Amino acid sequence: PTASVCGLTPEMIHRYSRHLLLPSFGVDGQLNLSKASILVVGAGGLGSPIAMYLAACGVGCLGIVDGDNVELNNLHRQIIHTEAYVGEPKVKSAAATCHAINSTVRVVEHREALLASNALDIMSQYDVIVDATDNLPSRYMISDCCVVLNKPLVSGAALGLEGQLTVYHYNGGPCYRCLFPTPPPATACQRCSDSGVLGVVPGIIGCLQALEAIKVASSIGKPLSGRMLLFDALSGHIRIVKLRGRSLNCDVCGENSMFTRETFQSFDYENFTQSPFFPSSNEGLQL
Amino acid sequence: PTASVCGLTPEMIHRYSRHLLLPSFGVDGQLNLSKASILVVGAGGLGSPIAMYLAACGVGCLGIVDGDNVELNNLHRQIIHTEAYVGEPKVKSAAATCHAINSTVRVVEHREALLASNALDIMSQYDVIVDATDNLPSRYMISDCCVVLNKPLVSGAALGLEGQLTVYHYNGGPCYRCLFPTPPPATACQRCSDSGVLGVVPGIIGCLQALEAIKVASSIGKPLSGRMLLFDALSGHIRIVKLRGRSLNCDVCGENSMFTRETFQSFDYENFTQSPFFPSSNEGLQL
Amino acid sequence: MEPCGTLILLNFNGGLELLCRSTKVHHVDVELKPGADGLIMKDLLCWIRTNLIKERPEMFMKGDSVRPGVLVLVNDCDWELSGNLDTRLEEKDEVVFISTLHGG
Amino acid sequence: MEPCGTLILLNFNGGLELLCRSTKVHHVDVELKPGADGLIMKDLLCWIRTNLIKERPEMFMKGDSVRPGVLVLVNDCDWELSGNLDTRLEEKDEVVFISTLHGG
Ligand SMILES: [Zn+2]
Ligand SMILES: [Zn+2]
Repeated sequence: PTASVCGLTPEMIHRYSRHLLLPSFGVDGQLNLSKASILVVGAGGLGSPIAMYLAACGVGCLGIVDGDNVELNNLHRQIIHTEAYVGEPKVKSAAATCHAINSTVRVVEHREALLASNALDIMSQYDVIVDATDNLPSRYMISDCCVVLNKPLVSGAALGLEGQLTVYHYNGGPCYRCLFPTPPPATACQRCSDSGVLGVVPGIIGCLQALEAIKVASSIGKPLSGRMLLFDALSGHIRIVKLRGRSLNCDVCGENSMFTRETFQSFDYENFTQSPFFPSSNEGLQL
Repeated sequence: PTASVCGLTPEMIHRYSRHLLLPSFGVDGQLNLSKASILVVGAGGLGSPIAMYLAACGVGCLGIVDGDNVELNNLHRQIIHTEAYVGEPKVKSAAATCHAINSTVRVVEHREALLASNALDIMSQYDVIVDATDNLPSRYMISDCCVVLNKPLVSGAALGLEGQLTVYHYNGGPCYRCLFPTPPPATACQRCSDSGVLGVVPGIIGCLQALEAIKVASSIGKPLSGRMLLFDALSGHIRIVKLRGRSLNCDVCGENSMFTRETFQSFDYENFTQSPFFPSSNEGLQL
Repeated sequence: MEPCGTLILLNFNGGLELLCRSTKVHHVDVELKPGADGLIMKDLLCWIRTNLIKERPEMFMKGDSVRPGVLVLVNDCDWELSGNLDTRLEEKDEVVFISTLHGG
Repeated sequence: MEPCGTLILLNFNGGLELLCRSTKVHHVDVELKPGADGLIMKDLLCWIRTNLIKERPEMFMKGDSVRPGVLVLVNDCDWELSGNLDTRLEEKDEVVFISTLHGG
């Protein structure tokens, strides 16, 4: 045992041996991970592989926030849940799976929807935030809250047979509002529940989000900040494109921003986006 | 209920509703999947997400072949296994997880190492083969067997912070031997157990393999045949490159190939590659 | 046949392809306006609106630019980095229009 | 300073970077042989062996080509499609050397 092993228990050295062997990750990377706390917002299609890989890799504290219950038609893509948990809270189901994979990771269950009223309180407890939600108001809200709290945000989305991924508000890079200062018309917003999604597509994007969260939390590699990954499952095309930098005129992260914690808490995201946090009750599929 | 719903039970319509909504997948894609059988060779880092997403998406029959037992130092990347299964056969553990996600899928457990002596018998039972192994002789053996049996092969690999993915022997495309007629020197072969691997990297490649297997089995999209995806986790670069076509002089799939079932069964893959099917007993990590 | 304009590769993604007969990739030959010394993005958007968008143009454009929520990439770079509507286009440039996704 | 040869972007992957001081990306300026009318892959391999590979050259080359198990890509295409050792290289071409992986 040398000085560099400090902080790693014998069980950690055994469990994470394949990480420790990596010259570009090694003991420092594992120690950084073990001290980091990461919040996954949403325990659905994206959140499933994110939470499982973050638990497996040995992040110190893993928070999961979601207010929904598991439904049978989630299971085609939300591999963290099992049939036995249908009807139970997603957070409870997800935490049980993470605990079964790695009982040495502290998993915190936030069994509620993330809203402007509780986001500051919940998100302030974590180092890195991962957006795995499925609706537009949440995406603006989480990005704004990350700017207000100065946290990096790993953001992924999947719909149909396509996916997108980037890291916001990291190392001087843009926030969600820098890219999308004005919300799209409500008619342009589709959800998985309306338009469908091939189950493995959020799986791919979620794994890539877990990787970016690990890179940010362990300070290795070059996170996908100022760049966006675009994935098209049908053609098998993946491209990584260069994004604009942070906008000095951004309403939230710009130089003269007046956007404070107080602004955030009273901001009406549903009205701003003309789109609800929660989809209307699941209607049966009409074939 | 219209004619096109034929073959889908009400439970399937409910469970897979998000797939059925997809214009480019829909009822036909789901029906094709439900009739397909897919074999995953290896229940490790790659095999974990492959088997879970194939079970979740509703493939008709999912075979898993692996002769190893679960070890604690697998769990940082092999998310299909839990601490409770340490010491148990990987196939048993993987099948239990798949069954818990989707009890309507038939999961076949092949609790043995795939070798030239049993490969024809096992692989001939499936429509699509997915190579999720971790060693060179298995890669040649599985590719050769796919040519002999005329099955498409979805091949992925991950090591360190890099991954590779392609589809072999599909639609007139090349086989593994077309690309690599001569094995590399044994000193050039690294395994995860020797060199380490960041756990989420095989997760990403495994999800992409599941997608390619789904595309091949359901006849949707453009599978990654004649192309190879190269992934570099540290820099966040992904490129898809164009490969050579099938080689007419290939020893196995070429025009004048003399490679038969009999040749296959007596071929010594360990001698050919100068590399063992099984790594030597896991040595302790030297820090 | 000699091309009478500028050849551009267009790519519609994230649902925008639904506005162009569900086709993502379009190889187009955009005629220059009489007297123009080159093609800029502003001209290309006009051309697309006239020649490609078959339904609901308001889902693609707002005013003389794209609607909010659409990213525009010229040769894999955000058009904000190259001058937005004034970005100059050259033969064989690739322009991607992608609607931001929110699903998960 | 004027370049005295052909600028090539090299990329070593899949472990091959360990042979070049663990650096994956190299921008190199390859001098033409006297009398040569252009650079081909065969010349580039010689140049790399002399100037870049610091250890275990047998892990990179065998004879006058790359060792078995190494894929060579010129501008994202397998060099088998462009003539293998005779592939002509032009200014700013990208050449990738990647060792095939077997891990999982
Ligand atoms: Zn901003
Ligand atoms: Zn072949």
